Amino acid sequence: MRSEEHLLVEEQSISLKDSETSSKSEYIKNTSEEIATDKPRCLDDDYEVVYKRPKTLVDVSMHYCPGCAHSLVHKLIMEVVDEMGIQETTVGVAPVGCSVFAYDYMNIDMTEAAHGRATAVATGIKRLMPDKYVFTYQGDGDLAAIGIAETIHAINRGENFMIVFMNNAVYGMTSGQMAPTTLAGMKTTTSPLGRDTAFYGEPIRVSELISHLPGSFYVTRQAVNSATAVRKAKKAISNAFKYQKLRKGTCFVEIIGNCPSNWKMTPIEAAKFVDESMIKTFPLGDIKLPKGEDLKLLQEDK
Amino acid sequence: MRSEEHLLVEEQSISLKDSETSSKSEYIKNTSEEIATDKPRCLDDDYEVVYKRPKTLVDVSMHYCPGCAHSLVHKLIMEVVDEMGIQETTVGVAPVGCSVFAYDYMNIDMTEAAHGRATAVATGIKRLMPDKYVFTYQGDGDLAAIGIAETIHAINRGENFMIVFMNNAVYGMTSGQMAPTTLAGMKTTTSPLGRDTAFYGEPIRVSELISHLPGSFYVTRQAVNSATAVRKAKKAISNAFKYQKLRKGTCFVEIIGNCPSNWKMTPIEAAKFVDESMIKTFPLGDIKLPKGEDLKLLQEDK
Amino acid sequence: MLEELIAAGFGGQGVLSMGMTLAYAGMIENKEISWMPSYGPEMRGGTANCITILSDNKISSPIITFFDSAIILNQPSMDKFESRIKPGGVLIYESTNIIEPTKRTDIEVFGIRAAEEAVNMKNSKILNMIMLGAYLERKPVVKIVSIIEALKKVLPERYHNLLPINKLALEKGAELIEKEMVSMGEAF
Amino acid sequence: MLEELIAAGFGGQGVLSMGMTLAYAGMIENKEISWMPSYGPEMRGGTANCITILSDNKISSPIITFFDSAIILNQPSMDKFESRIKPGGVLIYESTNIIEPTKRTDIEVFGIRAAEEAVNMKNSKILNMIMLGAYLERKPVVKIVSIIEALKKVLPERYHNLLPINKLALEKGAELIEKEMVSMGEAF
Amino acid sequence: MKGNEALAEAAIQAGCDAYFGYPITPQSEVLEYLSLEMPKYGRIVLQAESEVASINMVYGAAGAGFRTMTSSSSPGFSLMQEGISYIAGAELPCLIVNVNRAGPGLGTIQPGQGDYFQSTKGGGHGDYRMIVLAPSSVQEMADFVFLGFDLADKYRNPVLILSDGAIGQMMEKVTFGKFKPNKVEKPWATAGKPDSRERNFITSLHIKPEEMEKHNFKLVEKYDLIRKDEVRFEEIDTEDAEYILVAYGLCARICHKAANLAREKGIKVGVLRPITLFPYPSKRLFELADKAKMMLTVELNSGQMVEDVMLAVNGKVPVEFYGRMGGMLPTPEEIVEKLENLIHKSHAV
Amino acid sequence: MKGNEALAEAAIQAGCDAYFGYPITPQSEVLEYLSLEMPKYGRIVLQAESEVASINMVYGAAGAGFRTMTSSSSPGFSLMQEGISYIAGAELPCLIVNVNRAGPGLGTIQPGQGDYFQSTKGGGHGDYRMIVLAPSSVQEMADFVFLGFDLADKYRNPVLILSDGAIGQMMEKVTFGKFKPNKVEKPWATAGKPDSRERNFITSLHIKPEEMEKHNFKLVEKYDLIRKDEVRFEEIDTEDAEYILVAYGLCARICHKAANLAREKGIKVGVLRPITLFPYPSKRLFELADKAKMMLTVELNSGQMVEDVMLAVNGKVPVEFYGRMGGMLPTPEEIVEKLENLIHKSHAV
Amino acid sequence: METTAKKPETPKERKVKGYVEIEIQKCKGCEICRTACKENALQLSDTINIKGYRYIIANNDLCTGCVNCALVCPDAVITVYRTGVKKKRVDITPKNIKEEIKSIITSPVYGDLTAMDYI
Amino acid sequence: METTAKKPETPKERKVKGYVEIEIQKCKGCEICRTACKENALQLSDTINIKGYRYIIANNDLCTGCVNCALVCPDAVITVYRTGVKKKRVDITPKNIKEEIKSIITSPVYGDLTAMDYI
Ligand SMILES: Cc1ncc(C[n+]2csc(CCOP(=O)(O)OP(=O)(O)O)c2C)c(N)n1
Ligand SMILES: Cc1ncc(C[n+]2csc(CCOP(=O)(O)OP(=O)(O)O)c2C)c(N)n1
Ligand code: SF4
Ligand code: SF4
Ligand code: SF4
Ligand code: SF4
Ligand code: SF4
Ligand code: SF4
Ligand SMILES: [Mg+2]
Ligand SMILES: [Mg+2]
Repeated sequence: MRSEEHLLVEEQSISLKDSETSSKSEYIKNTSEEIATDKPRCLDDDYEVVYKRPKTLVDVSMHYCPGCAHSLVHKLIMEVVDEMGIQETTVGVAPVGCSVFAYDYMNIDMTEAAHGRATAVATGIKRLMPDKYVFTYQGDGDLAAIGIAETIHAINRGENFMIVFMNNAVYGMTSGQMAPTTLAGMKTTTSPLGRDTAFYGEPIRVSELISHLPGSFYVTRQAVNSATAVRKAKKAISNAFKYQKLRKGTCFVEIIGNCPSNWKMTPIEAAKFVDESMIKTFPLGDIKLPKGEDLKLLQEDK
Repeated sequence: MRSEEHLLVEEQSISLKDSETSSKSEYIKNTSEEIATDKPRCLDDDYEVVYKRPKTLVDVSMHYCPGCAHSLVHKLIMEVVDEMGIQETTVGVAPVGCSVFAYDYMNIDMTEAAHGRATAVATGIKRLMPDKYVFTYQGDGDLAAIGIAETIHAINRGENFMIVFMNNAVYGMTSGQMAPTTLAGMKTTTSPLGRDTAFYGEPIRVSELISHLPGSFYVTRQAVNSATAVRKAKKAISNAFKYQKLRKGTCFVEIIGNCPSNWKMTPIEAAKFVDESMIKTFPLGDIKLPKGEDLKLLQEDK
Repeated sequence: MLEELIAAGFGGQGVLSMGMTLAYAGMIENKEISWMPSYGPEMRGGTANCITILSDNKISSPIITFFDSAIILNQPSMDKFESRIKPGGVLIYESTNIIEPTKRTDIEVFGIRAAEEAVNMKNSKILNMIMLGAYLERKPVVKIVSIIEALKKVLPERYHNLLPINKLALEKGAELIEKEMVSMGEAF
Repeated sequence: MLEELIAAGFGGQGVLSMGMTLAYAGMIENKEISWMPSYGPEMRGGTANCITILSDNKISSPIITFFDSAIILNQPSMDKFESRIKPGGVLIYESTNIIEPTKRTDIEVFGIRAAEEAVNMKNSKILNMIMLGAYLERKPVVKIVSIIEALKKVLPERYHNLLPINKLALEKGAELIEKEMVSMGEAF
Repeated sequence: MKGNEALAEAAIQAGCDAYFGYPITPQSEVLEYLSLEMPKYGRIVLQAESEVASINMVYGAAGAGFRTMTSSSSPGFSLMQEGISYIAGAELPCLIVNVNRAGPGLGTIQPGQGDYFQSTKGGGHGDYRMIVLAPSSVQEMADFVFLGFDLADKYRNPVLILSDGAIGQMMEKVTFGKFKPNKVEKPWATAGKPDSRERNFITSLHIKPEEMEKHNFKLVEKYDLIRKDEVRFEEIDTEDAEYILVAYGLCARICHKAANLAREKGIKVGVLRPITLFPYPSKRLFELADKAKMMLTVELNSGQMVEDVMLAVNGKVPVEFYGRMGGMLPTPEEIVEKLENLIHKSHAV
Repeated sequence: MKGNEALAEAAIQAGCDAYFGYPITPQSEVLEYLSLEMPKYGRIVLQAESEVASINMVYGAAGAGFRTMTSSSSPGFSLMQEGISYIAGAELPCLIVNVNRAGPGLGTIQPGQGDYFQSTKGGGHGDYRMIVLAPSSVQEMADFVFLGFDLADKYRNPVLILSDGAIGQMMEKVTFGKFKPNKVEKPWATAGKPDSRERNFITSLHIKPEEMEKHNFKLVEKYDLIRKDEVRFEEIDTEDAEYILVAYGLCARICHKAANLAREKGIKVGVLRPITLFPYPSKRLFELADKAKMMLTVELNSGQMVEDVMLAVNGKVPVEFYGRMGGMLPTPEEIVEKLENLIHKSHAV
Repeated sequence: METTAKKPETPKERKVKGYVEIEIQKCKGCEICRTACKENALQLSDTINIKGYRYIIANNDLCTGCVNCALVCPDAVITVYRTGVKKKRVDITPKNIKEEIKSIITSPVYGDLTAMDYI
Repeated sequence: METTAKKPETPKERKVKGYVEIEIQKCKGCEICRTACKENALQLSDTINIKGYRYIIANNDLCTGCVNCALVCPDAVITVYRTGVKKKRVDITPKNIKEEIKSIITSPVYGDLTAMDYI
């Protein structure tokens, strides 16, 4: 049972050597010298690779904490880029947040954006290159706090790009302050006694909110805390990429991401916390789906 | 049939003299010397005043264009302040927009806010003086374009103040550029061929959008283009003031306002345009009403 | 030649387009020109004014305090600008709208009943051209043909049918001020 | 007296609180102190370090390039800081974690098997106190009692039951380095 | 043509690919003009939700390699400061226009020059500079667009046109055709990574101090090069001038008239008009100070550029200041009077 | 106590009624500390949705008459520029803290002094000034909060504490109790209009140029008064100094050590540390220039305050500059070396 | 543009009589009140006020005191009185107000927005 | 904290055999893969890698090649192979990898977030 969703990458070697440095100017080569074998080292010839890291994910160790969802979602996006073969035509926008170095890991053209402004930056890019695949990748502080204006207006204009919204309910990078999505009662460094909704309001459900804007075309909320969840999340990202071709509006993929460090949990506890707490406030699933005729368009397009 | 909704103001003279200047430092006196009679000049004694300008509306000529809704809504707010007797405990926040001089007309303490920031400013005021009645007054450019982040977050926090949202579908003050609420196909100086929704998206329905935020308590959309509409609008403003006492969240009163000058219409045409076009996109009526138990609280409070 | 003119009146009386037409005409005659609208403190429905400068040489400041000439269309503008006309300067005002003209005696003053005349000519929009005609008769800084050329540029194509009536208005203005000039000549 | 110390290791090894405890102890002894964490380029799960300065006089810069002493808990930190110890300075490192210590001969070098010892003592958290104890034995810039006092401030009340084991750890460190010192003495 | 319209038309002719802006008096005509005209050329004009969004859209489009611009006026320009710092840090070429009005705060919409410091010394955080061009006529509003785009591309640096409400709103003769758009290759742009090259990325982040400092020094070198090669100014009657009026933009025109008036009175006055405010014509001022007895800086603020004049002259001759604010303009007569007073005073001393 | 925490604790003791802020390294501890502590005193601490919102919340609360503050670091400080210009224009007293990190753009979070111009000359639009206090120790981080609030109230003007990442993050001894909160009546506040007075309003808008200019001149007068009365600085070993190091904040501490090193080598070096960056101790520098042979300004930028030193000295003695950037700090040794080179060069000439 | 409202031939007798008073110097002639008046009691003047606007004049014979006009008047220039008893009433017309009416104007003040750009 | 997964007594015979390869120097020991593996084929090492983390080692006898572990691995360090035929298989353990394993560590790297503040 070979999963359709997982590309068999044939071109790149698997090695144990750790390319520690992620120097920005260093070109990650895909040249043939480097392509070794797809066979495992310690094993004979009848084995076939059924899963390996996407080749567009730069082969360096990522700076994220153990069990951080960012690295996983980076991987998923690159898997989709590889599967669709759109490395050349994809431009990403990296946020300020823990994923500020996303451009060190994704082997595509990328732009860093000021905190909260990724969708404005992406608007500038996509409007001038409507044929490129453009996406932003943003945290909940970035997208829902300081950047909510740009988020809402980009979506209201129906900008034809994908927004990957990594909702981990805290400000990861700055060490765990309250985010607009922090759960009621959840403790953070700036809500030391737990988020008091009488004072700070309820956590914002961004996906639901922006699904009311006519400019949003596809809105879904996923998690990445189990294999099943990961499969669905990848499918969502894949859909969102494909829908860009239709030019029908913004595709919004919210991902409930684990932040073990700032939740003060082990990665495993964090994964459980997603199921037990996060999805109570942020239920998973599709929130807005393209209408039938729009999908037909896509099929015709193919 | 004496309308309950219209206060009979007894204290202030009606005169034909035009207090032209609205110098900011000039104190509008309510001293008894100035209080003459409530009888009309040309008329005998059996007549009683049934409607006169609210005394808290400063007796100067307002700078607005003929038929502008701003002046009318200013009047309504001041009528409610007078009726509730809360001149001393009300603090207003004026926007940047045509109503930038609102503080010249409302005889209460007021703060001018930077373009789009009225709700942040009001947050600063209300959080420190939770017992005062606080309101912002904002145009659609102010509240829905540059200020949408502050709007959404203030409402999401459930700030206990009133937002009067004057939606005239254009940037009035800067001479008629497109606003986020400009109707599809409507011509403005920056949408000279009419708003192209494929390019700029649909007009934002702010009231509907923010009604999805749990922090909003009372959300209603009114117009002021007829006597009936005016009565309802005033009632809405009055409700919104009263609900502040409950500390249950933000009260949001959207008013579809006429901007004859930038709609390039006569005031009468503009009033018709509200009925014929504006309310198609922005249907009038209550969008979110306080729940029964909350209202009961208010009655107990009385 | 250097002519610094202020034109002022209610919004809607066409002072801005009057000044602009004059500036265009100057440009057609290869003069240096500058036209500066008051975009400022005037209130909605309040007054509007513009400064038009025509010169044979490079113009230094487009905003000036004292004027060679003034075309004034309403009372508030009269009150504001009368003192800022240079001694020996020319003031032309719309005399149906203005009932308290200047008391200055060191300038030439002409009252033109342009509004009345515009009603007579059945087009309220040409009030400004009547005033401009009057001004140009007293101060022929550009030729009338240049004004007509300029109007072609200022007016959108679809209004070009109005060129003749504008020409008539210019002539009417010239005629009205001529009468005034005669009577002033007597008064002096 | 002026002592400029760098402490560095993996996040989680407690280098920051080690430095902070030392600084507090200095404060208790009425010294001028400064403690400066690296809040910077270290990555998530990467290394952490802090500079602690104790002095009898006013401290000028809290950030310095060269150190009197270094307490190093992992290999990357060793690689980064070994060259920045002043000649004649003291380097104390955790020798179960670090397999390539410095090759410098112009400084005193001590390897302490603190991780192993912490395991023996059944509390991995006290690794840092073992190291601190070793350091203070070689460089008694503050008294152990001051450290204990400082720990009372640094540790939340609910952890005060851990004070005895911390004290033991400090003593263990002192003991371990003494052995090392003896052996070094022989080597010199 | 109004100054703002001339600028907008020039943008089209200079091959501007995209304009992002937000209305604000006295520069809304730029957005309005382009809203009508840009689509005719298949170019992008987009009214953003705010100035913060505009400048970040510019960041995106400029990073993708396109000729991009925005314009605003003082309060809106303030909102762009973070974005500008990012653009400068990431070395993106683009054109920014500030039609200065009088502040601080909401202020008034009349012309002002109170944004001089903000524009020339970096109103945003960190060490960076924009090339700042100060037009003093409608013709220059147009010309500097061509120049600005070219300089931006040449140095991979944001260029600012610092105009004011009067120049933006006034109408003057303007001719086009002198300049041609001069587009260059941008191999660094994030326009999609072909197999043939490494990926590009645009960033101003250098988390390691060593790298960040290297980047900072690289920028400093660039700015020094600009200081060497791109100084522009205009001199009027300075050969024999005993007194130099220093002024830019609208003020320079008024000073020109004042200088003429003064010469009529027998005072030898010349005008130095900096065209580039960064780089500043300090060297020339230093030279002029050899012959001049005094410099008088005239500005629409409480004294900002005068500091650059003093820095240039470095004590050689007295540097005096005359300023009007709040949208008020000095008259030529006023300036001459001020100058006469100063001369009188200096004799008295 | 960390510098940031000392500052936060001082805010509580100085009677700060409200704090509005947004997280950013290296100053998030201020918000975090206050989030825990302020509610205990019934005061308001609110994490805003952005720096733009924070500064405007400050505007509202300060306008209502309350002791209000915010803090941020460079990029966030840039976003506040419009709001600060409004606050200055409306003459509202409040305390703003910028824990400077190295830029431009996202830069790095290491200490920097690249926001000097932005802080002292007005990073926002229009003519305005903040009083700028530059602490160089954790103790001063605390003390200047008291001072800052008092100065703000005294002049109805925003006060800025310009610190840097190192001072914010480091721990040092700090004692409280020296200062008492010193609150004043604010009859101008918009706290509700009693019958007994006219209505108050807070605005920076003066649509008529004449009024606006009057307001501008009023501000200028205030700033002149501040220049006269509020200059603060520290002098170390300047009596006999032939060479003066000029530096503020963290740099001043390093210079202190450098001066000691230099004296050990027999070079007579003193340090002038400006405590107020606006108003600047220009007069004192001018005096010192009488005796000194050279001034060397040391900054964590590419040369900003050095301009103020040059302006102060006005050519009397050479003013030199040494700067590190990107979060890199100069060592005392480096500074002495630079100084020796300069002395050598000046002898050679 | 309509400039005068057509008066009905004979005013009906009413139990409640109304009376409106208009601050004509502040009236901007927007005519919103005129359209709100079901009794056709209001009409636009032929002269302009000090601000350059034609203003509203009332035929109080027709007024019922319903306050609609006052409610909708943006500029709050209308005061309404009411009584049940018929008494002497005087219309506000150019004849019985004290202020000077300055002149006839033929172009009302719409359009020419150029002067309106600000902030 | 659980540090070792309990291995089932006797591995079942399977038609499809799996094999996983782990880049241990990049593994961060988060154990997400371990919980995702229904076969209990993965467990945490006792030694740490160059980054200071304990890492994952596999008992490939138990592996079915379901790819779940690789899917959920945030750091993309797992490669999965599969076959139907039983062949020689070698576990990845400290013994058969080339890199030096540096030392025993007893405190895994959670907590101490102080060093993590930035941007
Ligand atoms: C203008 C500005 N304000 C604040 C910051 C500091 N900052 C960096 S990332 C961040 C929030 C990160 O949270 P989030 O967006 O949720 O991303 P995460 O790290 O959780 O993935 C903040 C406040 C900044 N860089 N710029
Ligand atoms: C930062 C900033 N940007 C732009 C402006 C210019 N401006 C003033 S009011 C306004 C919009 C007014 O529209 P709206 O809010 O709808 O109010 P209206 O005049 O229509 O009532 C704009 C863009 C400004 N003052 N400040
Ligand atoms: S702090 Fe949270 S979001 Fe950031 S890298 Fe660590 S786990 Fe991921
Ligand atoms: S422009 Fe429109 S909103 Fe502004 S005053 Fe005129 S009518 Fe009112
Ligand atoms: S009160 Fe009623 S009847 Fe009388 S004028 Fe007004 S609208 Fe007409
Ligand atoms: S509604 Fe008011 S302002 Fe308008 S015409 Fe009637 S009275 Fe005049
Ligand atoms: S592939 Fe499946 S069975 Fe094999 S180790 Fe991974 S999760 Fe376990
Ligand atoms: S999920 Fe990946 S990083 Fe985490 S323990 Fe498993 S192999 Fe290591
Ligand atoms: Mg987050
Ligand atoms: Mg509007």
